[in-house]
Amino acid sequence: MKETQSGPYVLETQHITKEFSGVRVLDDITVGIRSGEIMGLIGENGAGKSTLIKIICGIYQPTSGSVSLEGTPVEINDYIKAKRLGIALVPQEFNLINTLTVWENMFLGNEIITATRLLNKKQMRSRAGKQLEELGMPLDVNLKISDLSVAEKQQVEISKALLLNAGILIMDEPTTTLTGHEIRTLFTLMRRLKAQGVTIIFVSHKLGEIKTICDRVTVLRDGKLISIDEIADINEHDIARKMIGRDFTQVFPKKKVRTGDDIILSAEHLVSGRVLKDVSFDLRRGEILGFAGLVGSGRTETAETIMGLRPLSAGRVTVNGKSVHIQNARDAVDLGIGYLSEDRQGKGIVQDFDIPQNITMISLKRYLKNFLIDKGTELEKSSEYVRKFNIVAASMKMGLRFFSGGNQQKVYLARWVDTNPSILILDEPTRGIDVNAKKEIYDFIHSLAEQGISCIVISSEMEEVMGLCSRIYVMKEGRVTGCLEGDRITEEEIMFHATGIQGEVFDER
Amino acid sequence: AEAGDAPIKIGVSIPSADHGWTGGIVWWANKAVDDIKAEQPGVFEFRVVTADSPSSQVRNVEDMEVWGMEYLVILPHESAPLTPIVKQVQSSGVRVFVIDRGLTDTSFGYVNIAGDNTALGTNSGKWLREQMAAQGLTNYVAMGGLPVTIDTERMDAFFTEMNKDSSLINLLGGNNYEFADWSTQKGLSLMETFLQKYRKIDAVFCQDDDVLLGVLQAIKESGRTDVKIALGGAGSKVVYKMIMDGDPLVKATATYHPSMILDGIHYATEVATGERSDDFHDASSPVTVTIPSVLVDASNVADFYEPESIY
Amino acid sequence: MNDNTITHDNRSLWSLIVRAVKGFRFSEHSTGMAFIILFLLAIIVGWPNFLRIRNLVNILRQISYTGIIGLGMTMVIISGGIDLSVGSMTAFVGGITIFFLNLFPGDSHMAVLAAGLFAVLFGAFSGLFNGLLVTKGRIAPFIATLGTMSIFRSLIQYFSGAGNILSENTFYPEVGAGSVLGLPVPVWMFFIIAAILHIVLNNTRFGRYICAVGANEQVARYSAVQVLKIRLIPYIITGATVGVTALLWSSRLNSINSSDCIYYELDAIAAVVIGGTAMTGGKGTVIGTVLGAIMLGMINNMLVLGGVSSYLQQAAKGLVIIAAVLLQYNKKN
Amino acid sequence: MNDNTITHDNRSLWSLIVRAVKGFRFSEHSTGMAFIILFLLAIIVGWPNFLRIRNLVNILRQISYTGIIGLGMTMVIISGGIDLSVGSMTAFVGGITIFFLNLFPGDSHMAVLAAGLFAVLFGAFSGLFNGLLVTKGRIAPFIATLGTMSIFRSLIQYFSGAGNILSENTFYPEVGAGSVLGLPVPVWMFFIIAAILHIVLNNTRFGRYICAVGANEQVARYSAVQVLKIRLIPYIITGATVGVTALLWSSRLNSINSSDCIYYELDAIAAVVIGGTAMTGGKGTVIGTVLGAIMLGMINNMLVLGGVSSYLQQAAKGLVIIAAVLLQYNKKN
Ligand SMILES: Nc1ncnc2c1ncn2[C@@H]1O[C@H](COP(=O)(O)OP(=O)(O)OP(=O)(O)O)[C@@H](O)[C@H]1O
Ligand SMILES: Nc1ncnc2c1ncn2[C@@H]1O[C@H](COP(=O)(O)OP(=O)(O)OP(=O)(O)O)[C@@H](O)[C@H]1O
Ligand SMILES: [Mg+2]
Ligand SMILES: [Mg+2]
Repeated sequence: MKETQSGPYVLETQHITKEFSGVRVLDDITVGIRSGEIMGLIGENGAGKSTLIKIICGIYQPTSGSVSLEGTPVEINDYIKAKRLGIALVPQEFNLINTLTVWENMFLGNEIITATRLLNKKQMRSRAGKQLEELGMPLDVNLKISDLSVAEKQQVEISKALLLNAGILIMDEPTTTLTGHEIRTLFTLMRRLKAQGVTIIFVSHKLGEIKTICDRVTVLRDGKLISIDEIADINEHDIARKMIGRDFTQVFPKKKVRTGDDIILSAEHLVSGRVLKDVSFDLRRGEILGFAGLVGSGRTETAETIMGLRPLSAGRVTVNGKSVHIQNARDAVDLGIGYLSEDRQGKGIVQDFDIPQNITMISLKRYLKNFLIDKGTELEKSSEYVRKFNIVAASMKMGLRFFSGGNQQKVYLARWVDTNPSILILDEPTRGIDVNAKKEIYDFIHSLAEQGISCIVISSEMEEVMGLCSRIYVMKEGRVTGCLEGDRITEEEIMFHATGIQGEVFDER
Repeated sequence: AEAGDAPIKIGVSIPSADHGWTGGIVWWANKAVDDIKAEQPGVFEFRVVTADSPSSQVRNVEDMEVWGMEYLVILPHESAPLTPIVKQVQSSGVRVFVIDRGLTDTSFGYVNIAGDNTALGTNSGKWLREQMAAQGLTNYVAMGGLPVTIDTERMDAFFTEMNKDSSLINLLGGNNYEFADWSTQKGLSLMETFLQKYRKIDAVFCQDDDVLLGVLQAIKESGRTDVKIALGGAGSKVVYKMIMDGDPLVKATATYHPSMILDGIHYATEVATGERSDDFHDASSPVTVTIPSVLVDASNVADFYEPESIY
Repeated sequence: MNDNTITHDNRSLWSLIVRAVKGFRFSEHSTGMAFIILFLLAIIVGWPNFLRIRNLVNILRQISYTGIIGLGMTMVIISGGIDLSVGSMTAFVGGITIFFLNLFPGDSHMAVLAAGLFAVLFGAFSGLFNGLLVTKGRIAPFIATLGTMSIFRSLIQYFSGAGNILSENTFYPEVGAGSVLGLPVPVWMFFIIAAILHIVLNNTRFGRYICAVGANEQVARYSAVQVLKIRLIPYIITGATVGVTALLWSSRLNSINSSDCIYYELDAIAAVVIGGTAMTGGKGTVIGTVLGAIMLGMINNMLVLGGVSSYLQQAAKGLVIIAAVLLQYNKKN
Repeated sequence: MNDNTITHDNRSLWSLIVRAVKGFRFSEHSTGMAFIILFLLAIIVGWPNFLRIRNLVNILRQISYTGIIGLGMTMVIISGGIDLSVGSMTAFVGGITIFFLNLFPGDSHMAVLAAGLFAVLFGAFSGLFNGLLVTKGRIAPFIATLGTMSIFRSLIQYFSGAGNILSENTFYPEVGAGSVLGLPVPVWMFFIIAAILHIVLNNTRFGRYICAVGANEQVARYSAVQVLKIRLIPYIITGATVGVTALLWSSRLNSINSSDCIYYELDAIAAVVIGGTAMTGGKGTVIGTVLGAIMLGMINNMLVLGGVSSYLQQAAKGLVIIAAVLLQYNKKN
């Protein structure tokens, strides 16, 4: 894993600079990628990682500088060209067509055709199925994308890129929604590809992953290249320091020892759709409650059912001791419940809205003055959040479309915080958020709990639920299989309840 | 009134060509203008403006008033919506010639060169009734144009005439008839359906020669021989030709000819050059010149057929 | 307008102007640019009549009927829908309003007032019908309103026996044919409704939500927006604007014909789209629609004033519309 | 059809039927359901004439003209566009085709063949014009084709002097008025083109790409799809189908009138939407459009056969369209 390769770089960016309407987001980036290595790319939210990748893939054109392959400069005008040059991309945001099926999406732009120039559906179906299986995700390839959970979409997105058999594979935060199990499978696969000579660029905010899988790591900060290091020469701590430019230590705040005894929300035997079979749990005042489980175990469904976003076919929800009938999200909000969806793109932000418009979307009522929106207050309050969450934005008036993934996530979080909820359900709250910001968000969740607000954290990062929560429910196949507390919160216990198999513990480090 | 140097401004406002007959109107209007320009170069300035709806016709009249027209020749889409604006331009001194459809207000002075919808219906009905009686035919079907005022006038007159002979049975019962939208295609598909619905049809009245073409096509394609008479209306060139050539089904048509717009424009230029008096303008009611609807059959068709006409 | 414009201490007029010019984003004001170019063109083509006050007022009155409906249509289109039935609906509401007016014996201003209220309410009610088909019935707006387009037209033809419906109230024309301070009543209504809907769109919760729903229904639903309600109301608003136009048009003529107001939907939609509102929903402006409607009126006007061949008038109109939209080229991405 | 249907060993007819019924997803075949219900209704209302072979053939021929265009329109709508110009374009292409035909002296089958080719190519070329406005000109399809709708109509009126254009070739009607094996030529063309486009949509890359582009242009671009090209071609296809219809219609009567084929766009679009294709693009079927077109034809036919008041026929038609779409309720989510 450590041996250094010589010879020309298989891919090199030379003095790449990128400006968006005068704002410089990449500044003179020169990075060489060696053939057959896994290069980690890391940096805070908005550091410019995705922008750099998009330039390599021809989606953006650099303001100045060039990209060369095997030592020769190439002009990559669009993704079509990049693909032809053997570059495949797993984008940060999903690029799947909701109305098409899994296999149709996987082969989109890359169809297998018969001698008569017709689609060879049979072959595509079976190859798609095989590819997914290799990723440890035996998904029905005939399902429509719109019926998939976020994690499943992520798998499809990865498989789609893998099917291209490209020489250079670029993955922009492929692991954000995957649980440990799937991540491990993905890593196995990446190692195998590497053995076959595939060059991989890997973006992640999880330092552990970088350390585990990469050969070298490139750190970006504020659009500038900070360092390129052999992974052996650097530890997680150093990476973090280079990323944020100062020392960085403790991630999780100290757990709250005891919460109030009164149960603020309880669910009894919830059943919904085909997925949710039997879910019961209690949430106490000021508690940070965790939900763990494998992909597709029904955690998101549970949250959406409580929010009235999915029909409740049986069971009962009680808020503050009163049985409630939540028909839609409005009812839930009126009861003081908030829900940050895991699907930021499809269910979270409005791409064309600017920061204030996105943040005040739910709490807009409070900004009314004589029935009209008081835009001054709206802007003021939003600026407060921008400061509080450290949102990197060129302008408050810019559509969220142009924001980096992590910053979009922060805006989305701010929207829910602004509703002053008494119960906040956070589904993958730190999805795509850098370590530093993660810490801020953890601290923030804590301060919410301190104020007596109850939080439910659904996360695929076991570390996150374990570090944050005082109690954890584990789900499996639409049922709650266990409730862990205190000393029982260990990875072994969680995995046991999530899979039903004893001892399957994931630790890549 | 002889104008000095500046040309006399004449505005012509007509419906746009949305079926054959209105197409004829556009053609005859342009022909009149071209003829006059050729005969008397530089004397007149024309605006021929088409409108696809009553409201856009109101606009057009307003716009031409601003342009400074002194004479207005108008074939209203519908009478009621155009009446106020026409009355207004008249009161500001513009000489007005209303073609075909009269206005709903008849308390001011203008020339109404009227086509006679009622007569078209009456002539058609009378001819058809007599023909059917003579041949011992009893069954007929009828088609209207569109549900608009002039159509109602025609059909009412037609049925009044037909109902004078109680031996005739309108298969669709009373005044309930279908609309063919003055379109060949609609006439075709409607006739196809009629031919399915009724085992025996002796005669067809479809009120319009464009529709008639579709009706004939449907009869031809069906291979049915029971239909003995097909009567359209308005007098298109194609139908005149059929009458002349002795078509077995098409033996007559009642005129309602788009060349009436030409008469109107000529009337206006004649008033403008002083050949005709403009007394009508100050009268308290319109001067009506009715262009009679003539029944054209083999006996007189030669007088009406004009090969270079578009309609 | 632009947040990160550097604030100068020097607040001289000159610096203000410089700042305004620099801050002016051409891509965002492309409708305005198209408007100015078209206006200049109209001055040339329609010289010297175009610039007469009388002509300009005429244009405004001419476009106000479909313009008012276009304002409501803007809301519908931003919310992700469309309403093809507005033309027939205008004739229908106008006709029923006259029936209603004729219920009152004798001439009375009260009756006219009642009829005015009735028209708006009945229009809103008809719009509600469209809206329910689209929201509760879950029928694609295009097809639902294509259906109601036939239905409204058919009903008014039936009620009127395919002819005219005449009002018996001699005060009625005061509404539609009247003027206030030199501007015709329809023009006033157009501007007033535009101002109201501009505020509704930009400064109310409802306005914010229709943009959200039009941009991404799913996101809106997850953000506690009552999507069905938000999609429904624009149809009611459009119905109300149809009611206003029906009132203005029928009272101007003191009658309505069953074939009136044909093609209104095309003019209204064209105004909205020329005004820069995206057919796909999610964003748009009321001011754009006002400009779009006026541009359409100017095109028509200059074709007549300029004396374009009657055969080619339609073609010229089509070309100018396309050109006007082409001028807004930059707008798209 | 369904890959994960369990395979039985028992291949008896009965088990096949059981499997077919079980495998039949009602929600996916709702257009078919609507069709069947409407068909039964038509039998009752139009008894006994509706079921006559001759009547059924008539219906098929009547709908084939707009139906053929609807097939091309299906592609355009799936790709996220719309083409309002098809009606005018049909008259335009038909007229120019007759001009072309009349260039050949004397009657000759060769001339008819050449005219046939010409019609399709010239139609495709006109469609290309629309497509370029939408793709290169980046004009919203609704407004671009609204513009060309006026332009095509205007041009043909200009060329024909707003009247008829008559063919001088007596063989020409053999194309449009002829029959093969008891079915009229237009019906054959309708089915053949439907079959071709069905395969294109479901079994070719291009078909897949228009779905992708219609559903999400951005995503398609990131999947290395040449978006502009994919959005352009459906307009060319539609132009070609317009060419076929222009050929069939003009040859049937051996002439064309400049005001012919008005409202074809509405019928074509209605067929597409009733057939279950989403106006928002991204998904749809050719078979649905075929059924949709036939349903429209049946509605017309049964209204006349059933003797519905002619004033209310439009309303009835609107209602039945809405009902037909309502029957497909489940389809939407
Ligand atoms: N199209 C655009 N227009 C304007 N600004 C943009 C655009 N795309 C990106 N930016 C800006 O460039 C900066 C870098 O964004 P980028 O998406 O590359 O960040 P990132 O490192 O991938 O962050 P994250 O970890 O949050 O995904 C951000 O500040 C973003 O707002
Ligand atoms: N709209 C839908 N229609 C059908 N099935 C769905 C739909 N949404 C989700 N599912 C299925 O429900 C299962 C549970 O999904 P859910 O998102 O609740 O899981 P989760 O535990 O939150 O996992 P994840 O970590 O992927 O978010 C998944 O297998 C998914 O395929
Ligand atoms: Mg990124
Ligand atoms: Mg989840």
